[in-house]
Amino acid sequence: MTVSSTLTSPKENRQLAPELLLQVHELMVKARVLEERLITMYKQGDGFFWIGGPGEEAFNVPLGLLVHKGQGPEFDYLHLHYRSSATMLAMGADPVDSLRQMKNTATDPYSGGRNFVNHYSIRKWNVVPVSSPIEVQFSMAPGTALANKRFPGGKGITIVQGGDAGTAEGDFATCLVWSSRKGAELPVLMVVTNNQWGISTAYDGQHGETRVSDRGKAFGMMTQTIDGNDPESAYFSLKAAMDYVRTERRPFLLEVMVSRLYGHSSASGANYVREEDDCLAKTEQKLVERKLKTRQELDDFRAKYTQELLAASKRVREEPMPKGDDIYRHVFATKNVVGPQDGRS
Amino acid sequence: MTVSSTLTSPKENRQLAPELLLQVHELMVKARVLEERLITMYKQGDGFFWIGGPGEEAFNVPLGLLVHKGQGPEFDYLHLHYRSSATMLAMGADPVDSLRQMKNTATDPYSGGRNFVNHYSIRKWNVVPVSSPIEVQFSMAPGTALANKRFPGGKGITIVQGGDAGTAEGDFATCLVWSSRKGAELPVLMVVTNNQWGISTAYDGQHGETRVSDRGKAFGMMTQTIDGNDPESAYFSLKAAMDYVRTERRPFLLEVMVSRLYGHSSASGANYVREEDDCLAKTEQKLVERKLKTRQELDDFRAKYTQELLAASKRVREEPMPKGDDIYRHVFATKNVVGPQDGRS
Amino acid sequence: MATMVQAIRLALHVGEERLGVTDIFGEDVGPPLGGVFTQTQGLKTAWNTPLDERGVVGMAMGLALAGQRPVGEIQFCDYAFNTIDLLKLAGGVCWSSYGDFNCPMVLMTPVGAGIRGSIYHSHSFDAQASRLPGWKIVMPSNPKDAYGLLLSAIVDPNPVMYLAPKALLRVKARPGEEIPGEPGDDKALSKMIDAPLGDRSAWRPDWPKVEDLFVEIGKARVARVGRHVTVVTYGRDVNVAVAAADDLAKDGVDVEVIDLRSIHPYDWDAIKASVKKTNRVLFLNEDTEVTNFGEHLLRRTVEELFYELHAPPRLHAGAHIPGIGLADNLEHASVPQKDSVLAVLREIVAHVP
Amino acid sequence: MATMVQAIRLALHVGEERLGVTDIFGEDVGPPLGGVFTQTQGLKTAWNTPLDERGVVGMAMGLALAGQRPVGEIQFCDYAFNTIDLLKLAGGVCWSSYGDFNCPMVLMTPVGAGIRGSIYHSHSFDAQASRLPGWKIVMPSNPKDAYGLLLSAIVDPNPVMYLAPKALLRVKARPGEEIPGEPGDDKALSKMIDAPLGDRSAWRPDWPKVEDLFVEIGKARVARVGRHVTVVTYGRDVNVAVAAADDLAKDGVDVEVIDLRSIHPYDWDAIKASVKKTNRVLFLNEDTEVTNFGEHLLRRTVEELFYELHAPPRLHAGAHIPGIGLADNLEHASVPQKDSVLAVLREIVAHVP
Ligand SMILES: Cc1ncc(C[n+]2csc(CCOP(=O)(O)OP(=O)(O)O)c2C)c(N)n1
Ligand SMILES: Cc1ncc(C[n+]2csc(CCOP(=O)(O)OP(=O)(O)O)c2C)c(N)n1
Ligand SMILES: [Mg+2]
Ligand SMILES: [Mg+2]
Repeated sequence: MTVSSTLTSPKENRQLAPELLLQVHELMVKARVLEERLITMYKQGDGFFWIGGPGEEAFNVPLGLLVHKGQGPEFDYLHLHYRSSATMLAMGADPVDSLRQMKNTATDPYSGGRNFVNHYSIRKWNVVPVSSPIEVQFSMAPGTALANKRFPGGKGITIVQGGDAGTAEGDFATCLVWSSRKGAELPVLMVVTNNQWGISTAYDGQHGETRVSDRGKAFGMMTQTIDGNDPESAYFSLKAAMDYVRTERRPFLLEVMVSRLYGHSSASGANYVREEDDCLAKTEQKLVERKLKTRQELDDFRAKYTQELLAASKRVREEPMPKGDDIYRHVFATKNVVGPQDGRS
Repeated sequence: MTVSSTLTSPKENRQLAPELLLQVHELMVKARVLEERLITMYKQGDGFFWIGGPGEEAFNVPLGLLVHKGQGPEFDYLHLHYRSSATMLAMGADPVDSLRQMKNTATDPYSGGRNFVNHYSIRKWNVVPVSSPIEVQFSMAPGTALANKRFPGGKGITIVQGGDAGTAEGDFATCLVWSSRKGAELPVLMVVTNNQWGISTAYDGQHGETRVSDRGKAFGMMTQTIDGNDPESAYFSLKAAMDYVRTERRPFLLEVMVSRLYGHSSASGANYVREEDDCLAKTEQKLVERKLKTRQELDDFRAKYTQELLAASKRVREEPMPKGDDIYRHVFATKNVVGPQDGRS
Repeated sequence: MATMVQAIRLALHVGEERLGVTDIFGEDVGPPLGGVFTQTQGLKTAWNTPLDERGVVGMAMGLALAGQRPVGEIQFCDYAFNTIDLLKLAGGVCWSSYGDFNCPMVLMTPVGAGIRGSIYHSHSFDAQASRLPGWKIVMPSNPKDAYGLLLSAIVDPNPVMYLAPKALLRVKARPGEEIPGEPGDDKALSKMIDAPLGDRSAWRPDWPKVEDLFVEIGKARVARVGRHVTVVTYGRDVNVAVAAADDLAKDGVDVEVIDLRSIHPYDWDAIKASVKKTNRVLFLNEDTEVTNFGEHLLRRTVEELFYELHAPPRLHAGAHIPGIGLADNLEHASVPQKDSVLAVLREIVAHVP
Repeated sequence: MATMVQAIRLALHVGEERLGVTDIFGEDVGPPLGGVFTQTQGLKTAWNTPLDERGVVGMAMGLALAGQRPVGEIQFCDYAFNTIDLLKLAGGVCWSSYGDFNCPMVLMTPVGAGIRGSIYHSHSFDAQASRLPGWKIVMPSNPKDAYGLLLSAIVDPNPVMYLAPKALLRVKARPGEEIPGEPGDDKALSKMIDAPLGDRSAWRPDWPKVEDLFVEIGKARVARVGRHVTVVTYGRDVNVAVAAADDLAKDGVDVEVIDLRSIHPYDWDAIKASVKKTNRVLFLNEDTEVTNFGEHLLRRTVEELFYELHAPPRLHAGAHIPGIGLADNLEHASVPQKDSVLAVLREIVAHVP
């Protein structure tokens, strides 16, 4: 495999099989339309805050498709960012659940109406709870990776994802240190989705590194920086990196250059940013060029799905809201749902 | 200057002028004898805990001699480790003050009998308070360095020093990140004194990096790993690194390979470790070979100084101890001693 | 009449111009945004830091030790919990060095619920802050105090933590809460010091000539005079308490509300005088209720004023749960609301000794 | 009779052998040292981590989320203050995910003064820990409870913090405090499970067959029965309180000492029953006294038992200063000592209602 600190090397300009590319595209559309629906819900007062991942679909969909999905250490663990909706959809999550979290209904399966949208928790797929504090997932990832590593004959790995600005937190260094200890390397794929922003703060001026991925080198880690706006090269690079981690049981630091298509969050307006590359538009152009879809088909598909989600959002409005006395629920777990019931082996 | 990640490059095998080498040696002896006195005090019940720097003198003495000493941002700031006694002596500290801190007398000028030995605070020389939590000094260093940098025409730099194991803390990464921001680089000399141990934990097995200094490279920093057991090469390498930081106003990460001659601290027995290189023995051998001193002269000097400190420790025993009601003193400062009195400019 | 955000900005401006402030910094504190609540727009020493709260606190400490006058910001107090060791260290600089060094830094951070901030934008920090010996802790409840406390914080030789109640940041001053020298007209003030929407690269603020006003750290304010029961509170809950008091006045119950303003050192004399007068007291705040700062005040009240009390002193605080949930009902049930304050006050007043 | 350190080691051994413990880790926890207090010597799953407390807590969380049974250690609680955000996160895993995940980890850390540990080896952590909703917090005062609480902590489905009173670690059990199955003879036990000095590479422990003993989390223990005044305490101060009580007995004063054992959830029924009996109460602990966990207990006592009290309830705790000074006099003046406890108890008992 190619490991480099430069953007996509030529041999990764391979093409996906048409069916796979079409599948990726469909999921990209669904993810984009979902985020647009969430933004609209926010703007219409059906939720208090929006944050999400429009602009990252070309990378996040392949990630969701390539995950070795299931519960327990023989499967992949995911420590995700709040921009990972496309990964969730690619894994098979129900977009209506995201509408529920947006509207903070009692039916929100990820947090019971407690957390912001795009803060998932799906135990059956090893998606550990997403939390708002930036970068803490990088301190936890070595733990699930150690469980992966010691599972007999296991191929499960840990994938941890965060933004570029967040790499300044000590937790990013913690993950580098703990996953690369000589003789005790861990199967962690560290993913930095670099959109060149932390809220209003530009990448330039805050980083001494030219490439974030270079930070892995001192630790003897494989590293690569890739273009996250093209689903095909993203798919191949990601697959190569995952295969390496899966097979070698060693860490890999992957930096992915992505777009932030609707700004940071609803706090910054959540409006479409024309200056950024739109991976969905680029992918659709490809499909048209390769004659896999016509413009009309593409527009119809998107319109149809947009309608579906609009209808779903109306239904979600009617779902029950959490009650006040619910706040004390689940402060303590009464049983062990993540492992053997009482810890006895 | 030479910047490399290998041990001392040949051109650094230059010799110090005899007077300077003799001065370095004298300070090395004084530092060693002081630490031995502190250890004996501990063993005889004249103090509760010992930790210090025997084995690091060949590097720490040159550091103390090369500091641009004084108060305020035009001078160097020092954020030291608890093994920096030789640096303090080279700067001109009174060894008796260390005996006082060991014995936690009220006369201890560094902490009034509150802190462990080798936890200095000397405002008049910009030696900021040494504290026990490992690596926090690396989070503070960028702050004094920014003050250094903005002092008009200033040549003052910030020197921050810690051990090898401590580099696993996020604070070490914080210093790398904050001091190398492009366009906002800071004049910080980051020193890692690598004795290959963190208490009982060996370097091997805890580090993915072959050299700690490599961690600076991703940040575009100058880096070097040097032999800290030879005062001459240490002096030249250190001087070159300091000159670079002073002149270029940019950071430098210097890793110094040193010995831990009496184990971690009194908690691990504080006995001489024969397996480790002894920089003082090596330096004395040099002096004899270069005919700068005879063995007899060396032994006499050491014996004389040992006597002096023994006598001093007896005097310190008679000094007053802190009173219980002293605990509330200095919880709050009543005036600003580090800057303009009430902050008004 | 300035909002609290404008008051903070004006105080920082005075800090830069007249009180030696050298650095105002934190995540998104510098241009172009000037703070997620616009509190640092247009300030000449404001700059953006890396996304690293430990670095922000460390930078402030280093600058302070080097005799600068730093004002650091943690974007939300919810993100300060990985820096408690550094905060303890800063609070111990003077004590540990036996007075050799002091550490004159200000750390600002928005606190509290009330904006549907969900689990990680609703935390309180007063209990935690009160456990940091060596720090002074202040928390304004209106724009004038926000201004005056910040000026005092800046000139103090100790580390001072400035807790800004998030829910009050955009609330305008009421009559009597003017900052001396601010233009009478809101629109005029906004035009002078609020950055325009869109491209701001050419914008410069036109600062009004505001005057010095130092609200002494450690001095409370009687927010409402009353005879029957005392509420000791601060920040956002001052308004809640006053609103509840106004309601109770209709029932002939006369509530005194003490706005503590400083959490440490706190104004014990003010509390004592009021409790001696009313003989009944409620300690009110939003922080979680186990090991809560109000419990400290209650303990001291019991130790020193036991026989003055005509009813058991009470605490009304936030629920002891891991966070504040997003949905309306969850947030309401998690921190005191006017209704719940009314209910507790009614119980206290109804109590027959 | 085992010491507390041996009791902890035996419990961890049982954890590894019978309760599914997969990892025991922290700085210097693995071979060759086996813990700075020897508490993890000879354990088959013990390993050394990098010097990074955030990594230790993160590792424990990750392992727990993956269904493992981790026991992490922070070498001294003084070094846990940079992990409070992670601790809060661990406490919120179940609640934030609405029960989807739980986080069955144990975090051990030595706490408290009494060994001349100076500023950074003398901290308490009980007040801080009590502010972490979602955590269970325990603190033994003798080897038997140390053993039984640790077994309970290990099998609990929640994060449990295990605070080990540093000053008691090497104190031997008293009669009645045996661990079921431990060899009666101290020397025999030491020979079996204490690593030899010098080279240990070939050493293997010879574990005695100790039995299960689960001390229920949330249940207090009456350490001394009495009628005149109640002391509610835990950890090292249990012994201090009992010693003070023995002294007071000579004056005819009969002190009841409640050893809380669990700080959260705590045994309110036990406190209530005792206070109803004695009508006088002292809350005693070493942590700094402003926003102290004892103040929470005192507040609840006042709210629920006001008219049962024949004297103002009291708190006796550590001084509100940045650290504990090294010199004898400084340490003594900073945390409760037998004499100061006696003095406060005398005041409470002398109080005429
Ligand atoms: C510890 C912490 N500090 C601050 C914040 C506030 N905050 C939320 S998102 C964000 C910027 C994150 O930037 P980056 O890591 O690049 O991720 P991106 O949003 O660009 O994907 C900040 C500062 C936070 N959530 N957590
Ligand atoms: C934050 C923190 N964690 C743990 C400790 C306990 N401790 C004291 S020294 C030490 C090892 C330090 O090793 P290193 O950084 O290599 O420095 P050295 O002592 O070898 O010079 C540890 C773990 C501490 N003082 N601070
Ligand atoms: Mg970003
Ligand atoms: Mg070392």
